Amino acid sequence: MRIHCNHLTYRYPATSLYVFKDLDFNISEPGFHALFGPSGVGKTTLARLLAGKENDHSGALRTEAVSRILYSYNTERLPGWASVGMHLAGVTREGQKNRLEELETVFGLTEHLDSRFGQLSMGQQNRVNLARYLVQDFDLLIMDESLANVDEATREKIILCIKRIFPGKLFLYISHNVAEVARFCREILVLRGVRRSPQAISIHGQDQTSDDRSDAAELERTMLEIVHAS
Amino acid sequence: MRIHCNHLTYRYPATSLYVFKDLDFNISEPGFHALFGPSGVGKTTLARLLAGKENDHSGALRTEAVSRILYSYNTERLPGWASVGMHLAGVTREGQKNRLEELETVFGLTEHLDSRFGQLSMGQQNRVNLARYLVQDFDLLIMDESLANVDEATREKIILCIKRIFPGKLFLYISHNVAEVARFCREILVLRGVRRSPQAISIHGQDQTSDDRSDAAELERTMLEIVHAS
Amino acid sequence: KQQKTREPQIPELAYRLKWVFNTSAAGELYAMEHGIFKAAGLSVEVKPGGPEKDAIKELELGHAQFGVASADMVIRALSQGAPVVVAAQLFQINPLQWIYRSDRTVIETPADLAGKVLGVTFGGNDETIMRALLAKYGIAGSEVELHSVRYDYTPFYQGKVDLWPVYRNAQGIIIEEKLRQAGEKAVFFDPHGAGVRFVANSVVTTRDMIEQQPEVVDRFISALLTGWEAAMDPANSDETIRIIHAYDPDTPVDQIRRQWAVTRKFVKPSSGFKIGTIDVSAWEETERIMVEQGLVQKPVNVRTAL
Amino acid sequence: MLHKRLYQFLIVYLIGLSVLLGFKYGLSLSDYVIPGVPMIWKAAEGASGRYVADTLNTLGVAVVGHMISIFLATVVGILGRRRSWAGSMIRAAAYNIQAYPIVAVAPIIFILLGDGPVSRLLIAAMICYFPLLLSFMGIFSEPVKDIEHFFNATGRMNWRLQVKIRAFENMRKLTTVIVGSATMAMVGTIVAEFIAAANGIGYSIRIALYQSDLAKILVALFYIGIFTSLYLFCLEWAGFRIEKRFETPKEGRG
Amino acid sequence: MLHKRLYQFLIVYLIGLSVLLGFKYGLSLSDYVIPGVPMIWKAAEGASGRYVADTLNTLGVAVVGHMISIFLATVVGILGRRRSWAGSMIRAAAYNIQAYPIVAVAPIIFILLGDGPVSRLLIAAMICYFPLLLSFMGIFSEPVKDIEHFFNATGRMNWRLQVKIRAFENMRKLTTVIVGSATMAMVGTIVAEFIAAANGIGYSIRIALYQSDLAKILVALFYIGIFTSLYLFCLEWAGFRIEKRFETPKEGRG
Ligand SMILES: Nc1ncnc2c1ncn2[C@@H]1O[C@H](COP(=O)(O)OP(=O)(O)OP(=O)(O)O)[C@@H](O)[C@H]1O
Ligand SMILES: Nc1ncnc2c1ncn2[C@@H]1O[C@H](COP(=O)(O)OP(=O)(O)OP(=O)(O)O)[C@@H](O)[C@H]1O
Ligand SMILES: [Mg+2]
Ligand SMILES: [Mg+2]
Repeated sequence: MRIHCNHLTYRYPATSLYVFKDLDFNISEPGFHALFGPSGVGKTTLARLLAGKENDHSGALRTEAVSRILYSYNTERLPGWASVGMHLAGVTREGQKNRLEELETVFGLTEHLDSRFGQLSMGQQNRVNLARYLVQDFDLLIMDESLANVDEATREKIILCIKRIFPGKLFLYISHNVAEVARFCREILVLRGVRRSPQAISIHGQDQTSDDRSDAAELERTMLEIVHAS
Repeated sequence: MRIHCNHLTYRYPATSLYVFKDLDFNISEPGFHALFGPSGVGKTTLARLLAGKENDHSGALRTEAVSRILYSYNTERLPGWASVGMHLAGVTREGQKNRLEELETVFGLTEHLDSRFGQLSMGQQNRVNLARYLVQDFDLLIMDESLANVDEATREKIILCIKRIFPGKLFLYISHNVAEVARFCREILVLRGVRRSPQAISIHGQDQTSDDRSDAAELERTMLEIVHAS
Repeated sequence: KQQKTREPQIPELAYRLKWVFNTSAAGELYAMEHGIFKAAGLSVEVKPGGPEKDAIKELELGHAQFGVASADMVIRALSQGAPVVVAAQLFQINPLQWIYRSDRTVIETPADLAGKVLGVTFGGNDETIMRALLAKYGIAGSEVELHSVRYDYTPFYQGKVDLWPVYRNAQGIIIEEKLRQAGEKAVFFDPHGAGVRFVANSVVTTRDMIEQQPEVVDRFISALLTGWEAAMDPANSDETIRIIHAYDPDTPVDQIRRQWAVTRKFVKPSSGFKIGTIDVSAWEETERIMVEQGLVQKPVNVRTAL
Repeated sequence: MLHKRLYQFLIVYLIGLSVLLGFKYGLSLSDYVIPGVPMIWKAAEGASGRYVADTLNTLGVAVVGHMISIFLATVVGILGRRRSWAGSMIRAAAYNIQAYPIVAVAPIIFILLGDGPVSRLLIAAMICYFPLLLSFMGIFSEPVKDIEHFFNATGRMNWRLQVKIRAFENMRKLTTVIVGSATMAMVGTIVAEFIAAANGIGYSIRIALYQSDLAKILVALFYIGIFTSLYLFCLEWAGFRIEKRFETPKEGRG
Repeated sequence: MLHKRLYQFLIVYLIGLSVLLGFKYGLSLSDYVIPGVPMIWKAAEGASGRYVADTLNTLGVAVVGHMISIFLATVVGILGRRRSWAGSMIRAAAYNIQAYPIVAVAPIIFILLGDGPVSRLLIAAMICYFPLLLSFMGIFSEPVKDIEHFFNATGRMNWRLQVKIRAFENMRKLTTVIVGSATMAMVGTIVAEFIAAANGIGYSIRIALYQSDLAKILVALFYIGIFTSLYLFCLEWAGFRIEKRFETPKEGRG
């Protein structure tokens, strides 16, 4: 499993500014990786390019041994005609019912399964949306600020749960929380903007699999590394 | 300037679960305050009650010496028929043009003023939206995750800028970032859910006005206090 | 336009026809094309009519000074207090007849109508005429089937209806021709011949016109009738037909020629006949029929309006 | 709400009537041009019974025609929603058919379908369906990205789901159009009766027109207005119930 | 795109014609029920010149009527968008007026306005404006909360801004409806000519009808289709330009 980017150049149609110019990077193992960088640097754009939702780029952006890519983002909505519980049940793949229940519990959704999507708080909406992606068939799941409106404690639980359940899949987690990506992510691809060289730096995260906070110094170092890079 | 809440009880129409039951709290000075708590606890609901966008509550929720309340949130949009620069200029109050320019600079928007709102990244949209509220006439501005999709560095700059420019106004900042509210906010009202007593706890934040990180231990203590409360 | 202001003494008159320009307006068109109105010192605008046009209403509203209306409209208007006056009667024989295929339907005497499917426009004067016919020949309503007629002929073409009402001098010619081209033979059933005299198109104006500008009315009517006499003169037939075709390009010339011949029979039944003569007894019969059928509440004494 | 609708109709009707009567008495026109109050009253007395029956007859056909139109517009709207050649072909067909005035097409319909109730219904539906179609087309062809993305991405999207999503998100617009188009259904039926049928209020209007009996037409318009208002009210009430149902779902999952 | 529209029209027209002719030859109906190809051809040769002129005449009126309808629908849609009593009164008036079939109202219009071009235009506009109104009403009455909140909260909202926001957010639906209603404008004008005017293609159709000349009607429908397609194309193109303009604004602020 690999994501491979070589001389990627892109700008939005009918605009003059490039989002990427000769961007190179490599993600070569499964795991919970992060896509990081200041607002407006192009994280969403890169994610959408990967998911095939934007086109007309030049250069190579390829995946290997990754056949199903899913892209989720935080402002997605569920249809309003049924409760979220029914929707979740409806879109769950055969044989994943148990997994769905597990996710509902960890994500703190059990009490809200009877509500319509529009009646949920923003963070609840985030979690419901992410949960349904996790019961799909995927190799790479891009989470574009999918947990942006969830509190830190819940987010931590969710990330650890995902890492535990899907050790062999590729995740690309977009978040603005330095501490979080430093602690839980394996590789952190820091986008730095089209004017800097290199445009992207890869940093090794702590890739923690439990919530023990033993190695505070290590974490601090990674965080600094990320902050300096971006 | 004061926000005063006494025995506030509320549930959404036609639902059976209470969001608040006999909630009491007090915010008695101007400043940059936070509203904090886990996802789904009722932050948005409280904010909307304050702004008069939800009604039918029982108990008292009153403000004193606060005549103009504005409520901003992160999924607001600007109309698409003109560039964001023109919109911002159009809604700026007389005599606030300089302030608008200052905000545009600090918020990192200058390069994007010619774009339509729909062409901005999410964090850019957040910032544009918040900027227009700051050039209005207000006593209390509620920022409901208004910076949720902005990176930490920019967010820090923005918060410090707001605190510097508007020392005499009341802010209620809703965010899921513990470190941030602990560092920059004056009072942190932690909502704990309807089943716990007391339902809300007020915690003194560090209320920093610059980005020096000298007092790391103090900060750590405040953070722990918040985490334990919530 | 400039002439208007310089010679304001020329009366400007609007004349509303009952139907669109066709052979039934031969006299009007002739008079217009040959400057007969102008020669009489009148400026006349001849306006085509149509199903939604009601000349009598326009007279009262001042949109027109003269118009063409059928006798039943006149009588109905009189019964409702409209100040309408008949100035001339153009058709001596009502051109409304029923077409039928002689190879399928045999009508030798009016009594043969019994058992047939008869097309009538409910509410129209053909219904009135047909009911008068049926009453006259003692045919009960249960002995015939009345079929509602609308503007397309499909039920007749498809043989669902035996007799279909047409204006003998207009659609009659056209439909007859169509059937002939398809190898079928069409003939007409004529109520007038069967003794029901129901007056058709007449020239109407208002009481005010007659009282206040009697001289204009005289000039107009005599110019109009001059036009009609000329149009019906066989010597002018080619010219008349040319004029009609100019206004009614959708009808081929040879059909107009036949329409013209039929029209002549209705308008000028004999060579010495003076076109425009009001057949008072026919009007009274018309009124009687309408009163009998309850179409007007009480007699209007139509004679006073002629 | 029903009261309100009826009041409103009465106000509109009376305003219209006053304008007409104002004309009449202002220009002192005869009863033949514009009937006076006594004549209208007499016409009302004489014709009310029949006209109420006729209007109900028409309303019945209109309701069926309305349903057919909604169905037709939904089908065409769904087929025509795509930006593909086929979609635009269907749109073209729908538009082209509509571009032919019913008065010109009616004879062809009679030839093909005879002049039974089917033709009457078809004409009514044709007149009413197009306004529906236009809105449906607009609604069905516009993606609701934030909802549809998931279903597209996971290969779950099918046309039924897509239509359901778009319809649901635009429920209020849809109900506005459906309720409003009820009046078109009524009009369509009346026009169909006017040109073709041998019963219904449209047929009565035609007869009144032939007899230039404006008084009767005014009476007919009165009943048309009353019953249309009633039908609109029913539809609005149903729409209101549906909206309600989805706004405040019941607690407790079975 | 123009080619496409015309091709599509031709296909639709030819399909319709084939069905008719299929009927004719299938049931061996005679020429007076359904005209054969030679007859249609002859009618086309004979009448084309006049019919093209007539159709252009009609199109001219239709375009003006369409503009008036758009204007009318916008005004009524704006006034009727509120959920207040006044709003619902205006809606009621708009609906009630529409509920009266044009065939019944036309005589009254002619009495009041005479039979000049004004009546023709008014009838055309009345037929075309209602479908527009329905959509406009739906669109204008539904808040776009995420955009409107700021303006409401800061006291900046006025009706013009509100309408602008809602119209802009529903641009695509609006263009669909406006483009589509062009065919209604055409139909409305034809119907008005049919019942009242002395020129235009509607008048020619009436004459052909009373002469029972289906061949000519088919020719008229052909030209109506052609020119309606042209008009639709122009509108679609304009709508496309407008959409484009807002999708990809120019860089660089003056
Ligand atoms: N549709 C568009 N058309 C033109 N420019 C766009 C469009 N979408 C995004 N951009 C621009 O491209 C750049 C990258 O945007 P992108 O959304 O990828 O940023 P991001 O890293 O996801 O930011 P954020 O963290 O704020 O979501 C931004 O400067 C933005 O203004
Ligand atoms: N319109 C609604 N109808 C019914 N219940 C609602 C509605 N909106 C919110 N709720 C419920 O009220 C509770 C509080 O919601 P609220 O949006 O205030 O939470 P929040 O603290 O803002 O959460 P978040 O941080 O996720 O935005 C939640 O449990 C939510 O499900
Ligand atoms: Mg983004
Ligand atoms: Mg919230």
